Amino acid sequence: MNDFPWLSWLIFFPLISAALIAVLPGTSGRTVKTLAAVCSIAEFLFSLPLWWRYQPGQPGWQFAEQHAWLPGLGATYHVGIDGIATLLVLLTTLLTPIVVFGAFGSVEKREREFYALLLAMEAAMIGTFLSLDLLLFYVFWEAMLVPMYLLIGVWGGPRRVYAAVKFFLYTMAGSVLMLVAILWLYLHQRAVTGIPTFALDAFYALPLSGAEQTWLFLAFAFAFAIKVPMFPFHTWLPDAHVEAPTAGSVILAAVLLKMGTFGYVRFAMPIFPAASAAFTPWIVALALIGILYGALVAMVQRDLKKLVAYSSVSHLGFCMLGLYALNAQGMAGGMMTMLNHGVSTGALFLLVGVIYERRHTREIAEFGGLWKVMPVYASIFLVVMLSSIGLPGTNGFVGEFLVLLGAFRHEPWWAIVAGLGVILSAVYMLWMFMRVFFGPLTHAANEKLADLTLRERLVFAPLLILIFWMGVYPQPLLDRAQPTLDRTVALVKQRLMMGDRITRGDVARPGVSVAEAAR
Amino acid sequence: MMHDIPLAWMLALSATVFVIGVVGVLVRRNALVIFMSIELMLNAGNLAFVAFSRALGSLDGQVFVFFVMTVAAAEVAVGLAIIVNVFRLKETIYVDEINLLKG
Amino acid sequence: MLALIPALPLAAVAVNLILGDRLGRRGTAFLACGAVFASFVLAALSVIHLASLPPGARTMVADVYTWMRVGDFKVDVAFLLDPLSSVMVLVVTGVGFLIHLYSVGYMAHDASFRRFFLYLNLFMFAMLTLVLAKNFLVMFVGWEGVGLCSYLLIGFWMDRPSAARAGMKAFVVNRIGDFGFLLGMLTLFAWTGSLDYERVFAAAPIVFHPGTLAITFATLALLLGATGKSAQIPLYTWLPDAMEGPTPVSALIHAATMVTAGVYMVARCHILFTMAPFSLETVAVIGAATALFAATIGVAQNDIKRVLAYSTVSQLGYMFFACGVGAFGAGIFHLMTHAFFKALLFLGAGSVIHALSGEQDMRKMGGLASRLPWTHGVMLVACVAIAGIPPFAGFFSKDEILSAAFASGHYGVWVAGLLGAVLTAFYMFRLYFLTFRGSSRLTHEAEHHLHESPAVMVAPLVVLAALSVVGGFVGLPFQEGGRRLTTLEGGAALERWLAPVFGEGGAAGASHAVPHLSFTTEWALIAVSVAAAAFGIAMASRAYAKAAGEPIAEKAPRLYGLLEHKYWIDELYDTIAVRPIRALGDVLWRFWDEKIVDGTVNGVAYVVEWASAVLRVFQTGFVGTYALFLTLGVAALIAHYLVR
Amino acid sequence: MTLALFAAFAALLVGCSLMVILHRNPVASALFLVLAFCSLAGLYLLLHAEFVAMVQVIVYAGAIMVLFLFVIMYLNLRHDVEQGIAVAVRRGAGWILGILLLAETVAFFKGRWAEGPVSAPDLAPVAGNTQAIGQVLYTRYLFPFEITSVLLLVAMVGAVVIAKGRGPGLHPAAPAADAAADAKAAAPDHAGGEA
Repeated sequence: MNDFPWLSWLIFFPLISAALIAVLPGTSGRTVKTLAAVCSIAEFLFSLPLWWRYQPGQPGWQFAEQHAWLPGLGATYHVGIDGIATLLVLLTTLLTPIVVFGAFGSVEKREREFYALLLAMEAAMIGTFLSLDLLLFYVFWEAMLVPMYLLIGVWGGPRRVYAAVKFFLYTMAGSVLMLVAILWLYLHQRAVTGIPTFALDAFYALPLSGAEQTWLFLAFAFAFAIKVPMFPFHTWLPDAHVEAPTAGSVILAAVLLKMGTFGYVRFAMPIFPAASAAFTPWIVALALIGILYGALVAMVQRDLKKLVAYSSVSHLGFCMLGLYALNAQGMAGGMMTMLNHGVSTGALFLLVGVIYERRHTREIAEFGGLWKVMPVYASIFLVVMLSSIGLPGTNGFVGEFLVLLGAFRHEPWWAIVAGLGVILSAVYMLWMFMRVFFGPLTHAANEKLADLTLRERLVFAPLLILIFWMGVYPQPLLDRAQPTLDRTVALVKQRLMMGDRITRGDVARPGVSVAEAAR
Repeated sequence: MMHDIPLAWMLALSATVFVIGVVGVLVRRNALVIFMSIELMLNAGNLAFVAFSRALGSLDGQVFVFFVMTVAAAEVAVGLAIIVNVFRLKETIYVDEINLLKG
Repeated sequence: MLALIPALPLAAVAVNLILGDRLGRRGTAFLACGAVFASFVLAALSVIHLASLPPGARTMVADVYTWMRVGDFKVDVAFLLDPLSSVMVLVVTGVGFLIHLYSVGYMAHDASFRRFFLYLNLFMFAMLTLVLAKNFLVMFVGWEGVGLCSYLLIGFWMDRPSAARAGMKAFVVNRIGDFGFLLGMLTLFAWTGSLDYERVFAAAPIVFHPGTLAITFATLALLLGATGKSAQIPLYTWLPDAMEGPTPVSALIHAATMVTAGVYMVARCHILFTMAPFSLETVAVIGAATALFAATIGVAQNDIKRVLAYSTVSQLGYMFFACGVGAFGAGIFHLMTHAFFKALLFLGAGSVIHALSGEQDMRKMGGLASRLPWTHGVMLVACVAIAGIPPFAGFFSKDEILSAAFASGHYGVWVAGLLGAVLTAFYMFRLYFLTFRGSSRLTHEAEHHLHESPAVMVAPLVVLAALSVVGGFVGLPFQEGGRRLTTLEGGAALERWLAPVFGEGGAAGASHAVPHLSFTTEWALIAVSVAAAAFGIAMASRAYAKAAGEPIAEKAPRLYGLLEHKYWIDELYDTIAVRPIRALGDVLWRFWDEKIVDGTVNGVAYVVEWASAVLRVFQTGFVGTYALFLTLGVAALIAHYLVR
Repeated sequence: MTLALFAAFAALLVGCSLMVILHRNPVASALFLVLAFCSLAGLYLLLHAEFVAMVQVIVYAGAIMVLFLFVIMYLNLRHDVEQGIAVAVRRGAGWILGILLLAETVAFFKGRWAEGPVSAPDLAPVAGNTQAIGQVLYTRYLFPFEITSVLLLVAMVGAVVIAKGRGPGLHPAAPAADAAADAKAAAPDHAGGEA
């Protein structure tokens, strides 16, 4: 498969199948569903070889493809993959079939467009992860918004239009600023080196003065901060989640939010290392506030989805803290948190979707004592909840611990504040779990709730396996992401010669270097 | 003819007529008179064209005047048709009483 | 082979899950108890093998695989058996097995029988992982695992809201402790570059200067974790509420095994604690304070299980201040003996409750001695043991702790311990008299159903009773040849067994060995502690043997009220912590999210709307005005060119 | 001599233009406009643009003004009525703007006044102005010529459609009442004038 344009195939296959579904003559729901399922699973199988054919050690982009796109501007269709992108693409291709299966029960009206949009969004997301040309990245970045906007706007809940518009405007406001920055970079690049190109590597190498870096970094950081979402720019997330259909909010939580953090690692940090390091205190401060704020507000939510949405704010605060701890453990932790959040919060939204389908309400007060009525559902909910609060042995813990470790080595009090988040997350999750599952059956409507059907159990099976596999044996994931992360950290540090302040372990003590002594 | 009229004078005249046309458009309420003022403005333009064509010795100016005339004719035809129709609809052709296109 | 010990219960959990209800009650019972018994046998074998090794090299290690490796951070899933963890593993599997056996009888007619044993086995797995861990991270896995299982088991009877709330409270308080443990781990890693016990303890003296902020912070953080798990002063409130769970759970988790994890951790990190004198002092003070404080509350409780809960908190206090004064060995010894008689007390109380079909209030008991002979017998043995009457186990371990406290000059702690001992004896025998002696205050239908517990429940009780009696002798100073009990020198057998770990006379550890007392003071101390116990028993019998009422309530109603309401600590925590946090969350959500952030966003939208409304005014529809503006524009344009 | 003629024609042109916009009666305005066009034709003659002059007279004075007069008569308009504050304000604004524009043009010319080239030497009188224009028109400007013919066609069709009242929406009457609409349109009397 050496000359087969594999990555392009990964991007455009879902697009083709989306078009196929949209245009399909037969109108029966069944054919649309089966086709959507087959296409999404096929996409997952196509992406599987990424796992073992990607050599972590090798520098540079792998499976790179480059074709002329807008020669005038110097923008090329340039796609390639590195450690992080592999994992995130696999996360996307894994979750889409799960979401498609999950949506079989819940979506009644206009299924054809629903599945077409879902697959189109998958294509856009994979495109964003793979593109190495800034303009191409921007195109996919915007392309991603439209299907999500429609998913929320058409199949959403009562206030869906408001939520969809808010979602769109929020992200658009950020990305427009980013476009300005991209163009400025492009022009600066052309002025400095004379070759008009949008290639990422060119921008990596582009020398930028402090002031330039600061402003450009702010533009990029602002766009990605909205996407993450980081503390002050997060209010679109609860609305978008509450109003989005189950499938929409799973994909939104699991993958779309990772665009922000991915953006930081792929673009903001390597291209503007000086500014990244200079803004680290600010970003970490926002991340810490995000962790505590998300947890505190999640505690008082009455709506299940809003609670999980605010928990995402908290989790991604952890992720950002990890990324900006600027050391190997922190970055690896940030990376793992991204994947864990995708798996466990995605599963949480699916779970909330299950009871929403049965009871058509998300108010926690409406439920009580569900364990007796739906034992299987309750135990799955328990496992996913534990992974979300980071119980050792599940995937949540690995990410959380590495982030705390990285943060502690950079600045001890960061880890202490972030650690409070660990307690608060347990509080709001358990309090919710207690009100929903424990206690007597308060509402009559809850008595006859059916437990999970076989289909629904199949949907959750892969996620549960992932939760335990990533928790017990995360090494293969860490090995794949490590080289790319190290390169980014080195880039940021090397430009600034800024070592970790708390590395007594590495720093030679008087006389004896402890790391050696401890080895 | 002995020597011709200097270009500048012609342009000055054309400008004056043009301004009178503008004032006519702004001041008068009657749609028809406004129409006539527009005709005045057009002819001021023509005058300038001919003056320059004479000054620069190329006939393009005059040809252009010819085209302006056709446009003016077409415009008047359609304009008057509209005015007639508006009159039928609103019984008035006073400009400040017709605001069908209110925003 | 070592890794098999925790793996067996895990396998049982897996089988239980997979087979599900097809397993049936008998199948579940055999599977669960069998797995625990197997790991007990395995543990015993490996301990025997360990004993055969020369004293200096008594460690068995089992590396399973590398869990995480990022940059210079590497941690493997690995297990370690050394004298200290051998004691723990034997206690955990031994007592655990007995309690499993007992539970088969106790939970016989419970609806979700299978789920109970599922959780119990999961708990055993987590506890064994905690005990056998070779590095802090694997211990942390066990640490939170037992926290989770205690949450599940406390809230086992789901339809009781109080049980659910108690479960949540337990998990959250444990989580606060885990937060401390986490911070301790992070500091240790940041300074020593590893989380493996062996490396950390080797590097510690080099990296940390004794008494500096770094080591004090690390040890205090670990201490916070320990207080969370072992229910000491600041974070003890969850244990009394944990009595909501079934009694075997209270016995296993909240008496014998989980709560001792904190003591084990402190003992394991004795090198770190001895390097931070301030922390060690804190351990002693917290231990003594808890011992005394909990004992006072225990005196005024009417629920039989709550009395035992406060008794556990108090006894844990003893273990803590044993470590605090440097006598880690004595602490572990008391931990072992406590496991025996406290488990026995809980299971005995369980069989009483079982007999009275669910009645837990001592005021509705009395005169059961004759009706429940076996239970009465074992309970008497347990009460005497815990009170510290020789030759029972309690006497030896508690006496060693008190003498160590006295010897190391912690007189204040010694006095507190002594007072605690008096109170312990008092409330234990109050419990004994109220339950077994005096007139029967049973309700009619309780009277009707009264029956002795089945054999499967009584057998473990008898075994535990035997252990409570025999357990103490382990501490006796046997010389090699087992000569008569003449002098207390030469150290108890357990001391010598634990020596290689705690470094008394063993490795050149920095821990200051507890000075040996002279012969006479030793005996004097023994006499004093026995007298204290006897005094406590006398007071209790005078107060409760005959009279049915509550003498303390009559004499000091206000004091009694205070004690009965547990000094209003729960309400205090509620007001200073729980409610403000929830209010903060509300304020943040209502005010910040809805008003400020959404406000600004909607504000921007409103401004745009207002601006467009203003502009609409100019669209009058009159051609004239448009023409006017048009010419105005032209004029401005010309003016611009004129000026330029 | 030509200067005198030019001055005469210019004065006539400006006077008539002013009268067009000042006179209350639209018919008078129309007639003054005709006079203005004729003076313009004179000016064209002075500029040796005979063909354009003739066309000016024929097309403008002859065709367009006739159309104007026809419509004025058709709508039977009387004197314009110009009162009311709004009207006065607008008139005032109009005059001020006019004077402002005039001032600007004067200022514009003042700075840059130059006689400019008097006139190019006479072209060799190849053969009359008309022939020259014809030659240029049908060679270089053939394409625009064709387009203007299309434009005229469109204008005619447009005018017919609008005037007949078939225009969409403009005519409120439903098709059924078409006959009535035509009847009403045919006899508008003098409603407009008196209002």
